[in-house]
Amino acid sequence: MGLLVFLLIPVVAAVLSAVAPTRRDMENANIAGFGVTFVLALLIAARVLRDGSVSLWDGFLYADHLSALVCLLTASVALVCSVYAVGYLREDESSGLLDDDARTAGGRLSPPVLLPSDEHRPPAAAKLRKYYVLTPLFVFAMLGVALANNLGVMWVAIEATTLASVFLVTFYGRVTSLEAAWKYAIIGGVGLSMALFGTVLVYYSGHRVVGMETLAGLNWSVLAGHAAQLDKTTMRLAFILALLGYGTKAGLAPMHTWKPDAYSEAPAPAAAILSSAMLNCALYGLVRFYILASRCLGPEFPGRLLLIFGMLSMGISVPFVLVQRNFRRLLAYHTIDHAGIMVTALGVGGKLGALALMLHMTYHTVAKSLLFLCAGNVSQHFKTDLFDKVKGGVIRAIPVTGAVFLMAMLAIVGMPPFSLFQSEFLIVRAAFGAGHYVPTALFILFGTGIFAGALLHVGGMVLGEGQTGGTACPASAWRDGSMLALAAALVTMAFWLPAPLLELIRGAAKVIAG
Amino acid sequence: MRWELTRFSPGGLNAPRRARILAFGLALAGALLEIAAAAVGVLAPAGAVFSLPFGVELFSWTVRLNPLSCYFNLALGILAAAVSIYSFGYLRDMEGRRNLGVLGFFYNVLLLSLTLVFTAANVFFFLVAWEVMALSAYFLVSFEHEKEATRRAGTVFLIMSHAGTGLLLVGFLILAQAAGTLDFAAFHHLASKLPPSQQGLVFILFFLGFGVKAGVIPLHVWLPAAHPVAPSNISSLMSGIVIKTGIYGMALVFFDFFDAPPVWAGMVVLCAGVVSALLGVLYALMEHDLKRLLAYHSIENIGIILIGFGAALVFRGMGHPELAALALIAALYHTLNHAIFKGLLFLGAGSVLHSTRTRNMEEMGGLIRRMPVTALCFLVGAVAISGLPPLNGFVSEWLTYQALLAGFGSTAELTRVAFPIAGALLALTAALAAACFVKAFGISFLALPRSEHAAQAQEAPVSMRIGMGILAAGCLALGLGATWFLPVFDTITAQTIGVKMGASLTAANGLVLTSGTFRGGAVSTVGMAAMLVLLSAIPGMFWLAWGRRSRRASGPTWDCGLPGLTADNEYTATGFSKPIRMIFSALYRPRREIQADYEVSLYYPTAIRFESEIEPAFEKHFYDPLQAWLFRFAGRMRSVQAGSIHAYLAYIFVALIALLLFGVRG
Amino acid sequence: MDFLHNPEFGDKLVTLMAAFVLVFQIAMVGQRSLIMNIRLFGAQSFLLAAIAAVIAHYNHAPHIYVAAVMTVLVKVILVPVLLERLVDRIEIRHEIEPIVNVPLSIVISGGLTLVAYIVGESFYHPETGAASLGHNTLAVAISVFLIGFFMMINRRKALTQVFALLTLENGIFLAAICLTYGMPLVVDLGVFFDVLVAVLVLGILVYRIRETFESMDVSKLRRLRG
Amino acid sequence: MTGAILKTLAQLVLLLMLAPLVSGFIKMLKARLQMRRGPGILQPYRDIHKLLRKGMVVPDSASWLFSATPYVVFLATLLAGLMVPMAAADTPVGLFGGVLAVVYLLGLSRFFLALGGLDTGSSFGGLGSSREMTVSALAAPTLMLAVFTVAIGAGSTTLAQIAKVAINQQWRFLEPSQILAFAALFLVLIAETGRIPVDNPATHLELTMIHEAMILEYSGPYLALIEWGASVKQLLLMTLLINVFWPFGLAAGWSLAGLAAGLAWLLVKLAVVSCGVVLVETANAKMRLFRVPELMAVAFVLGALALVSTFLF
Repeated sequence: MGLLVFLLIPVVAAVLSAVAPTRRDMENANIAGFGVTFVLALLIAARVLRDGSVSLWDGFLYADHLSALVCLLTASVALVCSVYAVGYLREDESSGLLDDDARTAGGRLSPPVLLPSDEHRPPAAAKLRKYYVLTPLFVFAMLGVALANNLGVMWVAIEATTLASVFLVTFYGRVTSLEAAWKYAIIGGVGLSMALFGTVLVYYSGHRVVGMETLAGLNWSVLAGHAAQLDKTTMRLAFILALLGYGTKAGLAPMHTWKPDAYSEAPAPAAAILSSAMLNCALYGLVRFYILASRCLGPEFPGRLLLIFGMLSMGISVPFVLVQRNFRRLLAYHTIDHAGIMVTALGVGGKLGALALMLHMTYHTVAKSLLFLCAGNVSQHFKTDLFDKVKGGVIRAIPVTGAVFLMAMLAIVGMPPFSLFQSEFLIVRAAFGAGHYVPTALFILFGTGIFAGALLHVGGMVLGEGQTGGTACPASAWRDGSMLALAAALVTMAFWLPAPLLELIRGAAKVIAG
Repeated sequence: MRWELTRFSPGGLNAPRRARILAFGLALAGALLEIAAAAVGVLAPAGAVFSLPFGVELFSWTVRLNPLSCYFNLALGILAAAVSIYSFGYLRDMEGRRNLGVLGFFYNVLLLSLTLVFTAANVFFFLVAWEVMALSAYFLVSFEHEKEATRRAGTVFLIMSHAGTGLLLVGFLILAQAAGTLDFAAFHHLASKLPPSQQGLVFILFFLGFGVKAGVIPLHVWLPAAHPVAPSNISSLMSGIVIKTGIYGMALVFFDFFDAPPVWAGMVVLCAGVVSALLGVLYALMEHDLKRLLAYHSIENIGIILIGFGAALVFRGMGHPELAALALIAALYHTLNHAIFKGLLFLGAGSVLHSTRTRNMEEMGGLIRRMPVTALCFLVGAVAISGLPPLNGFVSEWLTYQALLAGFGSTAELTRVAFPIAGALLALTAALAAACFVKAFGISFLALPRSEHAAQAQEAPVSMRIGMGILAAGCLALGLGATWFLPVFDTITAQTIGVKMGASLTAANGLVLTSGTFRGGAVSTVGMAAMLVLLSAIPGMFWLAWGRRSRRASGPTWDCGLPGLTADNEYTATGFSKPIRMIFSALYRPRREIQADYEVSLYYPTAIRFESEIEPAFEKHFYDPLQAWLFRFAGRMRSVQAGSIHAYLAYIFVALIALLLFGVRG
Repeated sequence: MDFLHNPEFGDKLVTLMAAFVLVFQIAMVGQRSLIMNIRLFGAQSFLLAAIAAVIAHYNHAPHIYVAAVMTVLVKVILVPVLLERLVDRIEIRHEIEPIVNVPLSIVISGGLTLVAYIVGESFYHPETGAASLGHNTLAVAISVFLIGFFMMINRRKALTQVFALLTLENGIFLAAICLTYGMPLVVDLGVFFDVLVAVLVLGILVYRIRETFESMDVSKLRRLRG
Repeated sequence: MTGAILKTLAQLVLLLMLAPLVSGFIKMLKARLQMRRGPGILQPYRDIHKLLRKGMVVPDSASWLFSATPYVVFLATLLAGLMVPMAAADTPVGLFGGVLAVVYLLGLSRFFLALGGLDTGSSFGGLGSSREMTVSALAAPTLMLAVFTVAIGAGSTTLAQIAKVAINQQWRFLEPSQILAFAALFLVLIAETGRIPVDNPATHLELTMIHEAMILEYSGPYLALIEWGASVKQLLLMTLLINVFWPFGLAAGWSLAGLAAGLAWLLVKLAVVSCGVVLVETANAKMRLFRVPELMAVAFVLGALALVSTFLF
């Protein structure tokens, strides 16, 4: 029952926000909702640690270590971002960023029947409501991904994450946000249709083994139990399609193209959720398929494909990071890079690879969401996302943000002592140990390229004299508090990981590697 | 382990004075403890291993103390103590203008990470310490980040350092793979058990990886950029000890991980050493920025150290452990010596900078009168770095020559010709270094002040003078007391090569240093110093006989009859090195530009502007094109993301079809 | 009326209809009129519903009837109607302007069909006697999927991309009913719901793109680069 | 102990007394060769004596370093001289340093001399220092190669040891490698002692000066010390050259007869080398500064050939 409550809390928050009379009520509903979600995620994690797995409705909802970890990460990010969003959106509102709308700039046309009508409200309030309603729904869909045992339902949930987040991308209603949303929706749609095809094929490969016309025929836990008997040819095709499909959602190259657009257009807290929690969910889906495929076909076939995509993703992000002009897009390419890293870890496989993957997922979630929050601060202060216009000196203008930004950037490119170094070290160790010499070398090479780009741009932006004058954006305890909380978590993780969390991570790795 | 704990420092304190005193006071205390601990560790190796009580439990955060690490810690401790004292005064006038808490924080982090680099007991912890060191050095270098050049220098430094770490990582992975563990203890002589091709690869990876940090040419380009822009106390640490981490790493890999490396590997190191030494000093000669000049000399001295390493490697490969030990001792002794005198020189340059606000030697001059103590200390450092007796630089260079000399006689292959050639080029290097420091000291400190700042210069505060004085005394002590110090190396050579040389290196009750028993050669710095004192009786006698009665007057310098000698008549730094610039013009490819304004006739110019610069060969012919190519390539890659959704869909489509066919076939 | 109960006949019938699904798909590639395209889509969806019904009949799988009914409701009626209304409302030109010209598009579609058959071939295991409908329908499903994908690349207008996506989904649906006699009902419902919402969301976007850019041509959406 | 002191004193006296004589001899010989009468052979003694008694003028701009330089130059050179075998193969302070120490002690004296030149603030001082350091740097590798050749042959860098080994192989100097090494070292000698064609010790034309330019501002006793030091340096380099390559007559022990014979031989050999120097000086014109590297390159190649031919043939 706990699972259901856990899943429904964000829906309740969404409903409350939809009917809340004031902005403050919406904010409260969100924060309270995510707070409860977070606590429940902790409880579920504790139960999983105690019992091994939790399930509901004959295994329709199912949580093992892997799901519990993803839920916990999602809930944490959602909570921090909801706190941040309060400060962020208030600032946006007071600076008038929400007032104008692309639509008012274009020709006046009456909306079609399909559109929810918000014409009578001032645009700012409507936008805020949109944010506060959609974010919980988005989170709901992500939690659904992690908890759905049925692969079909999982697919539905992932599709739902896209649909819920499209309008977060269009939040500002700029011309470019429409463009980004369109690309996001179309590419995401195509990608997920491939995943659906893959899901159908998995069902097909399993229907003779586990019986048809039952819901359980698509249950992952059932399929995983019979993985060795599944039809091999079908499974190969199914894995390919699932890899392409969930890979699109995770932003693996060459399906990554929507990512920089969507991340740079969404409001900072939403981008933070997209780039950390949603990436985790997409990878989660991929991991589930990987487990089936590797148990059915052996780890060789899926591993090789994953390595190829991992290398491609890491490689493609290097030049874009090197010549990037927009810091939010820079972060997006970092996410592509890290998706590649995690997929590489998965492809390397084995106990070490799986452990590295789970550690990296945890660490990356913290660091990347922190980076987007910092980027949000910078872009609100300087009213731009371009390096050229910031002209350096962030550390002078907003010292705390600047320092944290640089620190998080160094963390994300795998600089010790920060924790991502530890997981990346494990990955290369595992890859090298498994005899993947060329991928290891490429991993290190690309890592250096990414590092160079990040240091060049972010170092140049944070340090320096900076420009004088300009209107400062007032400090906000909401924003800075949530940012500092994440920063503290990042620093702490470098030296200490709570034992239960490590236990959870190990458990998740065990789910993957058996 | 006790010194580790003192290194946690108070970053970001609001009261700048308290921050300064606390941070550097703690650093000083830590350094002193470290000297004590390292001295004990070197003399009585206990082989201690400690696990630090923190860190993610997946990895072991373990340190070990062995003679080699203690030796480097000793160098670190001495330098850190002097620099910490120096920093009290040096930073005083930055108070209020800059956040000294941050500086103190990273300064302490740097010291801590250096300690950990020298003591880390496994791959993981070593890499963590290594990168933290690079990172803290980056922040210290970028401390005055308002300047574009500073930021750029810091960025180049960190990027190159990181790339080097990548190479190290691969090397470590190969070893860890063979050992099945990450512990350094398991790597002992392991590399020599690998198949030959892997041995070569491991060697090259480590040499390049550590070479970046050490500043070996052609991996040096970050060094002359980064060292000068840092605050001078930091420059002193950077040149004194941070680049020595590369040397430590090489020592660890070449002499601990390898048993007997391939002979060609030693030759590679020897050649790299010669090239670095020679080119380093040649580039140094062309500088008139005092700190850049010193930075290039760091490259030179790293080259000298590598000559010793290379010789040791060749000897080891050929089965002459005693010779290898001699060469290793030479290299390690030079490492310590360089830490001391280069630290001293940078502190001296810092005092000058502190007082004249310029690093340009052409604007200094005459400082010997305004800053007598600084000048004297700088002179000691200059004599030491030029390898002149009886100071410490001479001792280690002498040992290096002896090793090279012994090498020729003890090996049979044609390659042995490399040793005398290396010796000859080392002599050239040393002579050029002397020329360079005549220029550096002569132009900066002697004759007339060349600018208003120089004329108004003030002697450095007491703490700075103490800091420099300690290191100057160190130069003297390590020079005169070499024979007493050298037994220290017994434990190190026993650990790495398995022989003890200390007893055969000294003779005559420890007054004379010999090159061991095989190929004779003796020198005594103490003896020389004593003789110099005794011999001064001769001019003393002359003075008693005639000089007392002679008249000593002071008058103007001969000015060719022009009215009055001014600073404009003095030889400039650029002028001083002109003959060398002309002689080595094939290397420098100098470019000069003379612009004369005249009113009446070309022969009576009213103003002349002279501009001369040399071509930075490695930057121009390798790094710049590489960078340009990279960015051009990256720029071209941008067309992948050109905004067309149709193209984006097509990528996925192609991937889909390719994978479908792949999935069916294979 | 024996054939009404002969599964073999059912298989043949389904294969035939599946072939027509493919024909419709290729016809959509060749068709220049937007409205005709939408109607072809409706017809294709109707064929799918018919296939579902046939399979339900011959295999005694009543839940597939539900899927068939849902298909008729959503894809044959609701979506085409919505799309046509949208077309009318935003008054775009009814001409489709493909990026690759029609003859070449048809040739490419043929090539894609070939690819699909190569892929489907590997599922042909006569010795096991499994999978009654076999590789043939799977090949058709993959063809429809690939051609739908190709149409998405080949169409400039936002709206045309949307229903190319829908035809692509039809391919998956074909595979689902032919290979596995449909997915579990919950999943089917979920999928249909998602399709509906996706159409809604995309519809809103199409509408707003039209408003903002005064054009539906998504190849003009090229501000976000690098 | 007393023996050592006596030996040291003896060699000191020999060095200090003989050095001006060699300089005078060279000057005289050169004058004769140029059909001039020239100064007497004892003129350098008279110069030094006079200078030591004269008063001096120290430039206003100079610091204490200017005053310290003559002492350092004089003492370091003298100490180096004590390490070189002169009449006997054994040297009084041979344990304190060998050929490397000699080279580096000369380097020390040059270092300070160059600083002293810069300290005056005059352009000539700087000019001289710059050229001196350049030329010496160019000579350094050749010098070291030659040192290596002899040291490797003897198996030691201790000069006494080198000389002893040389005594046992009296006719070795006729080997091609030794001749090449000798030639190389002779060229270095010319460069190091500031002789034509590298430098002109007699010039007072400012722009061609090297050594003289550095010491332009020195006068009185300071100048005496420097000039004396320079002649000691010349003597010790010559002695080094001859005793390493032509060790005839060098006393193996410290017997009086042996010493006398050694001294006689030394004088003869010095005279021969001086003749060589004079011949070179007379037959050549001073080179442009930027031709000097070519000469040094020749010397380097000679040295390298010497080394290679010693051990490869």
